[in-house]
Amino acid sequence: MSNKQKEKKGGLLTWLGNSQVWKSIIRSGIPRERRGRMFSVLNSVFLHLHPVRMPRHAVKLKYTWCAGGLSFYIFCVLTITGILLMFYYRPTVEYAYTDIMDLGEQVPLGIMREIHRWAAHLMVITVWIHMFRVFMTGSYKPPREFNWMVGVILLVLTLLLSFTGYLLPWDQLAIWAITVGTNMARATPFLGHEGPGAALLSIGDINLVHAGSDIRFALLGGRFVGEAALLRFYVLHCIGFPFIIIIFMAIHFWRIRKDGGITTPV
Amino acid sequence: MLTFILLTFFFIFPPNDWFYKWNKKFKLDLIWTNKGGILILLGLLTFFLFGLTDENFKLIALKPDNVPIVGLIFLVAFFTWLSMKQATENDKRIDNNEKVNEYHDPDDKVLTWPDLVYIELIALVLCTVLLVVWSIALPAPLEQPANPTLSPNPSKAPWYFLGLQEMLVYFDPWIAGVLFPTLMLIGLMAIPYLDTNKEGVGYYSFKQRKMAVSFFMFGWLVLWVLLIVIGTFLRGPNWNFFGPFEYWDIHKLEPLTNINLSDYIYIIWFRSGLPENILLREIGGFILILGYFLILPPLFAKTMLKKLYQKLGNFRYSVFIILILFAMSLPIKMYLRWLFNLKYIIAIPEYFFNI
Amino acid sequence: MLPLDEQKKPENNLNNPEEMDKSSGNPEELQQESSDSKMNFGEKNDVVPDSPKVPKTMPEKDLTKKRASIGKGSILAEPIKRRSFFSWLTLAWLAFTAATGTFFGIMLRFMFPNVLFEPKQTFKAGYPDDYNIGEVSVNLKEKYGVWIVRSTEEIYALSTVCTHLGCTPNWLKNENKFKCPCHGSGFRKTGINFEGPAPRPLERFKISLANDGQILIDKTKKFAYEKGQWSDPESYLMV
Amino acid sequence: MIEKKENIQERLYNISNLNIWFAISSVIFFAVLIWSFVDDYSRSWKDYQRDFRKLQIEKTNEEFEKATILFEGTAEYKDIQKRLSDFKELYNQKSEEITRAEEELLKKDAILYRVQQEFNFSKANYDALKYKYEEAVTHHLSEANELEEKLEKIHTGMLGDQLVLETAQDDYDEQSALVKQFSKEINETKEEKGKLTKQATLIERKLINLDPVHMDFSNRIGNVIRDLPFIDFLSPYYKVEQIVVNDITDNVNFTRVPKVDRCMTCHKGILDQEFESDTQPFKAHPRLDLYLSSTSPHPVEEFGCTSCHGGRGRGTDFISTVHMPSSPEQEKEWEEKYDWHQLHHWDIPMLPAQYIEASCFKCHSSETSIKNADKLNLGLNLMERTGCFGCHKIEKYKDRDKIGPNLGKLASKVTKDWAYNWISDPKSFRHNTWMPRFFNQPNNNDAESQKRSKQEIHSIVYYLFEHSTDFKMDSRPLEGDIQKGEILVSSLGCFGCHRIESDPSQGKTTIETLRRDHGPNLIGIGSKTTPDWVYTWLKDPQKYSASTKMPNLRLTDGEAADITAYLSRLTKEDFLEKKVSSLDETIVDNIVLDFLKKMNSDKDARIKRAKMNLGEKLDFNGKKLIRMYGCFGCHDIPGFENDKPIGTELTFEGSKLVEKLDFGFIEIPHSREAWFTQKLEEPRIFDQGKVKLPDEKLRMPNFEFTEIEIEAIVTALIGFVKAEIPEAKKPARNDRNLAIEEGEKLIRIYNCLGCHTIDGKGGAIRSTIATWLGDIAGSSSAEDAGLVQSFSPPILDTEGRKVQPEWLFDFLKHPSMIRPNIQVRMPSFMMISDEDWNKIIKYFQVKDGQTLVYEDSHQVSKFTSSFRAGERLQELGECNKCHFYGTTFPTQSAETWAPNLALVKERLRPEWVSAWLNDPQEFIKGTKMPAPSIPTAEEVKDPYVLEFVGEDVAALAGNRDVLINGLTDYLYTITGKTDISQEVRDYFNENGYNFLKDEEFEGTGDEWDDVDW
Repeated sequence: MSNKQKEKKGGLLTWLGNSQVWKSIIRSGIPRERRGRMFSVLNSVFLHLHPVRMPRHAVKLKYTWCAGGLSFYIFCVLTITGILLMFYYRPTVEYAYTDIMDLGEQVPLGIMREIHRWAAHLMVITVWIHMFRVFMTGSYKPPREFNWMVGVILLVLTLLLSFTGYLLPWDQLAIWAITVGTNMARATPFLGHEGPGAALLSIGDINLVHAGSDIRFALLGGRFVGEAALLRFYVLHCIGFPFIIIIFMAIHFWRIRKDGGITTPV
Repeated sequence: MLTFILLTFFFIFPPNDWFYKWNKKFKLDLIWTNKGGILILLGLLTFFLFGLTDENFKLIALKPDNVPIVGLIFLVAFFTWLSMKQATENDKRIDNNEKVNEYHDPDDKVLTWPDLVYIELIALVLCTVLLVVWSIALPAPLEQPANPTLSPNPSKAPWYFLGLQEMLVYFDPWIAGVLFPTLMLIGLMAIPYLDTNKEGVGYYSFKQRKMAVSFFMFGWLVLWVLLIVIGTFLRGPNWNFFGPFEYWDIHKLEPLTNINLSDYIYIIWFRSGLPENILLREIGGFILILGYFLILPPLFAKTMLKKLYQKLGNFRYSVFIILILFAMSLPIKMYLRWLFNLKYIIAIPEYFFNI
Repeated sequence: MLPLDEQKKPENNLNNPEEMDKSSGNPEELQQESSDSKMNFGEKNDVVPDSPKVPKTMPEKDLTKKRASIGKGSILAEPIKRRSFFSWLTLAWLAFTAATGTFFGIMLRFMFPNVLFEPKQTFKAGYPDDYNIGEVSVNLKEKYGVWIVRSTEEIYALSTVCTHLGCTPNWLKNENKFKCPCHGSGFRKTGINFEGPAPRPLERFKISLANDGQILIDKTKKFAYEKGQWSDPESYLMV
Repeated sequence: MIEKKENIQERLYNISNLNIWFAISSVIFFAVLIWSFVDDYSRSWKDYQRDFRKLQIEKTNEEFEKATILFEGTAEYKDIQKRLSDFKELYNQKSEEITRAEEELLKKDAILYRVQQEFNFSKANYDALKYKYEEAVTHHLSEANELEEKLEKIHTGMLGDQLVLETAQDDYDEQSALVKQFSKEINETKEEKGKLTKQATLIERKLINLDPVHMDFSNRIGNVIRDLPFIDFLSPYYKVEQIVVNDITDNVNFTRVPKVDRCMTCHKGILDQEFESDTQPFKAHPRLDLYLSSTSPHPVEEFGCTSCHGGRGRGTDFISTVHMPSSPEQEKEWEEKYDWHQLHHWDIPMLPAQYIEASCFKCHSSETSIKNADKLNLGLNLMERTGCFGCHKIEKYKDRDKIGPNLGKLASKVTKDWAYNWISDPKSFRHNTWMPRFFNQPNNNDAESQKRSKQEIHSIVYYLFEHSTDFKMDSRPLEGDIQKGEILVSSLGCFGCHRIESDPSQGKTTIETLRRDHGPNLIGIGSKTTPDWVYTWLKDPQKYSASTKMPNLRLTDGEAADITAYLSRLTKEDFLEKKVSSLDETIVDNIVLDFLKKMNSDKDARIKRAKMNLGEKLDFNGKKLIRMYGCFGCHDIPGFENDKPIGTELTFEGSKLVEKLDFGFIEIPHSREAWFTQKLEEPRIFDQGKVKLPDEKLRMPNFEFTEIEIEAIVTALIGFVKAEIPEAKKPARNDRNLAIEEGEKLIRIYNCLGCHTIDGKGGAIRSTIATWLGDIAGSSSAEDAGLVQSFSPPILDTEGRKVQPEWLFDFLKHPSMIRPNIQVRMPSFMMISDEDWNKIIKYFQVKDGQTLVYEDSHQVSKFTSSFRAGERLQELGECNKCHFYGTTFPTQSAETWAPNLALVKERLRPEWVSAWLNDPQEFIKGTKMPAPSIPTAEEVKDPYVLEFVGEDVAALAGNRDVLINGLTDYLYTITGKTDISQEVRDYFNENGYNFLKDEEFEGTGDEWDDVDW
């Protein structure tokens, strides 16, 4: 590539950076001085999650492990791959399994499923590690107690998302993992039909809490993992829990900023 | 094995000065140096590489859905080491009245753009690379179509719930599956309110918050990660225990006959029959449980945890100690099971109330 | 934020809204703000930024004028004002809470459909008198996968799945045992294994008596001998 | 900013105002949410269930009282009560002893429990170690030895524990038996009491769950709570009941979904005979033996409700289930009661009650006669008789012969004038002809059309006669005797298919009456055709039309002439007097032009027409008109051999969407059944108010059906649905069923049941036989059912078991005399192919479970005692009183004559003969054949009897079967002429056929006759 061409290309970029369209969208060009750099963070919807300036140590990977950020990123990956998968997947007992099978066999780049699954596993791990890091740096201490709690909720939601997604391939692995997992709900005190106290919830000979009315039923939509359970888990996995987790994530990020950003030693 | 972990655990992560003393004496903090880290890494690597030569081990460790757990072992080990390494360094600095590693002048800040944004971008790219490579190398599992009439042996929950499933061996489902997870969440959420220690914010440290870190590590590493690892790698058909290199033989038998505390009391000690009245039958268990939760806390408050009690006050102390007692009940129950074949302390199957 | 707070303690909410107003746009200022707020945790951050500024005293006249415009009630005296004020707000919140509660109730109820499309896992197996003492009934083996055994005192339902590899054993009446044709496991009438490779006794199903006096068998619940579950009162039916 | 400063509070609204608004809106919000609950909670089916429960409680209480009365107050019950209290007292007296024993038992139980546990432990340990050892032997042999020792040790220990356990068990059992001994009597008495009160106890248990009055306090509360709003998911009493049938599906166009029927949510008593006489919706199904119950062929779990009834099975209220009224009155009633309107958004509304049989056709379409579906059968039969399939393709009737007569030799049979009048109004000649009327219908009865019609008929007649081929008729040898002819017609069996009834009968059309409408009503035959044609036809119908269903009665020339004489007297003068309108060439021209213009330009058409002469024009028109009206659908007409039916296909007419039916300007309910009914009543009605060219008009002719007939045909039409029913749910397509279907179809086509009776059906001819008997032997004979039966064509119920198939085939091909004294004659069906005869024979065989076509001929040894006994029995029974032995006439008069026994050998199956001899009444009720008296062992002890019956019989006395078999054997040895028809005919020629009048009847015991043929 000759110099002239290079210049021209630079010229093109500059021209692009100066065009009205570019400016209307990005506002600033490539920031090259302090003020521009601040603006670029401040003015971007995505980047303004960050403060404009940060303590030095907070940038170091050694300190943050980037686990929280990665968790969020993986969530985004999961959302995108998940939406793609939804185009081919039908949550019915007739088709669920074969649709998944076809993802591997005939859908171009069916690797989306692999990415989705492994990202889900990875997200559980990164969330755990994030929590571990937050604990080790004492970042849950005042004034961040509430955000720690939100974090715990996010952890639970992450597990629930992963758990509900586990059923969708509708194979032996799925159905039995969910069967074992949800069987525990049977034993919920008072609300599960095999939980302590359930037997007390009866009037005369009428048993109020039984396999057809307990908390596990509400979860599965049936007495065992079947068609209704598949649909419920699908809805929860694709709409219900993502909806909740996004709300909590918003709170989480908002509170990070409002609670003073990343922790710093005094 | 578990006994060994339990015995050494509090020396590695000493919750109080006494343990800390011994920790120093044994120079266990050497683990958290570069050398120690490399040794741990090498140890783990050798174990897995060596293990992979064994067919049985390979079969289980390379099962697609178990791969994350292998990763988890490495990652947890690495990050535990990393955090503890930084913590020990900081401890030393604090001892020497130096500022901690993380300390910088509050005015000495860096711009988010481009430093943070850039490393984040790199991290994301690398993470994506990892995911793609992982996905190419390892197809997601798809077993036979769901068949409600044929349950695989063993049937396992998703791996992150295997800790709970492991607890099911020792506790009734309502405890292992409902009470413990709930308490775990409550406990986690309560941490900021129970840990009134103002030190250790914003930097890795250990010495300043020995008890908090130690207990957290116990809950996290032993009661959570370890149980998951056991549930994944060491539990085979019929939920029998199998060594890491053992073949998962469906025919393996373990003596699983266990008896209740009431049997011990009435049948073995009193040599009489079980009384018909449920409360009378289970009275021993009730006393034991009540004693555990009502007598131990004040006892600890008076003795070992006197300082803590004074610091936390009544309410926080109660919550704290009850959570701790619950956490400790798991290993206690495990040992009771192994040593005395004790099934339930309180057994009222009529009302699904077994402890 | 309840409007209640504002009315009760207006002086408490004194604040500096200007600070917020200023902080739009200028990066330097913003920076200032974020570091400020960091240092002022606890006190200052509890402040609700958009709370209105209310002066300590309010012109009495103005207030009454407003009140009068509320509706037909001419509420002038302070105590009456307060009471009526409370009752409206209490009512409002009570109703709102109740409605929200009902809404969640509706959501919960929605999760329980009025009919189920599940294949039956529980079935009726005739009257206890249909079974002879000491005999193993093989009538339901094909259809439901159970043997119903009546001993002198109880009736129990045995699973027809061999605990070895899941084949279906046969009941050999002359030899008084269940024999698995696949690998030769043998089970006694009680279901306990005594020969062959089967590791465990056969499982029993939950059995009870239905309202019409028929035997009701629930295959969703199994009882394993080796876990001591056969003493569970649901695992057998006393006759 | 400025505003803010002006308003001191920086507010727009008054906060208390907002509070009030908030309060009001919240209250409303709360109220509407509660409303949503109430709205959801109040479902009409719950009201029905509540009502049903009340009814049930009432009934059960009654039942309970009845059951209680059964034992209460009986001595037995009192005795039991007394004994029970006595035993209890006794038991109480021993209480100390008992307590001691029970305590002992408790101790032993404790020991047993402990020992059991110990054993369990050692057993578990042993098992675990055993595995370890086994594993070691294969994998780590080095450890095996050590383990083996250990295993040995533990095994010994375990055996020891087992011993201890067994002892403890014995101990316990002993003690337990001891304890039980004390209460043994009490328990026994209780059991006795339980048996006595079992019925009442069961009802009481039902009542406890049903009637709050009988509930205990907590259950009564629970009874209320379980159905409260919101918590009614926990354990509701009132709930939606549904049946899911997986393999019967609802078609939702893109796919098929399993049928879900919730009808039983309201129709709660539908399965319970108890509610037989209750009103809807609780009434039990009227035919539980056929439907719904688990023992019926259509259990509800496998067929659901809507698979037959139609409707929207998932609906749970009156309207959403698409109930359909069966009459306008009912519609009105429903509108008032349920605010009923038809839910139009469901393609398959419930079938109105009168058409319900239509659904049978879904699965039973291949059957000719569907059991218990009389209306549907009638409808199908009518469609078959009227030849709907001639114009409308119907899968069920494909490849059927055309139902009308062959018109290829028409000129020899009728005159042009007759044909003209016939076509223009067939019913004016014969009131019950199947030939429909094409002309003078609502869409062609205006003056213009009338004129045109006349010329059309002329053209058709011209074409038919123009293309008619010559037919050479036989000449009659003599003028017959009208009297004789009349008797012959009424006695030979003509009335199995024909009538001679000049007035329309008032009775309802049924399948039985249709059998006698198989052939034309013979009124006016003399005005229709010539005696020669009748004579020729009677002698050999196939000569005139090869495909006719009219069989050959093998008439002698004389007989044929007699009948011809009689029939020719049946005239209809007024029909002959009808005027035939004159030929109008201009109209003919117009018609020609109309047809030509279909394919040619106006100019070309005119040119072409100009080239034609009148004959050609008529011929041209005739051909076009026959094609247009589809005459060839029913008649064989030269030149139309390859034409296709002109009407819409009806195979799936019942599935036709209502939207696809053209209701024109006719205001009738928009439903299939209403359209069909209207169409059949007045086929051209939907042209009303429309402007159409002559050849665009609706063409379906008017059959002038009665209301009953229309309803039956509509039922059948609605039944013609496209339904994917799984094979498993249909009647099995096995050999047996297929053979029966084939047989029944042929039997229907050839109208066998016009004369014969099978399974209680058919025998239409009997009433005419009775009339005939009345004519020749007095009215008392006509009323004697037994006598009528004995002179009627036979009942064929056990034919397959009875006769040898080879003989049957031979007989069917060449019928011969069986019962000598009857006049009815089995005709020769020359047109039935051997293949079809085989099907018919197979039908009889499979019906009786016979599968063999070839059987060993019955071998008889004459040198056995049983044979000799049989011979003697035959003598004793005096079989020769009634039966022919070859040419040997019976000893009694013709009135009791019975078949020739020489025929037995080749005709009957020995197994059947033995069974028949054993008890003839079992086979045919009311037969005159008596059972032979077979002496018992007791009777033979009487020396007089002994001497009477003879040694051979006596030796076997008591062994009824052997004796009867002996008799059978004997029958198979009777030889002689098998065809004795000539002898019998000669006899009757000599002695006349008036024996019935001459002789007095004695008791039926002596008359050896049967309905045999």
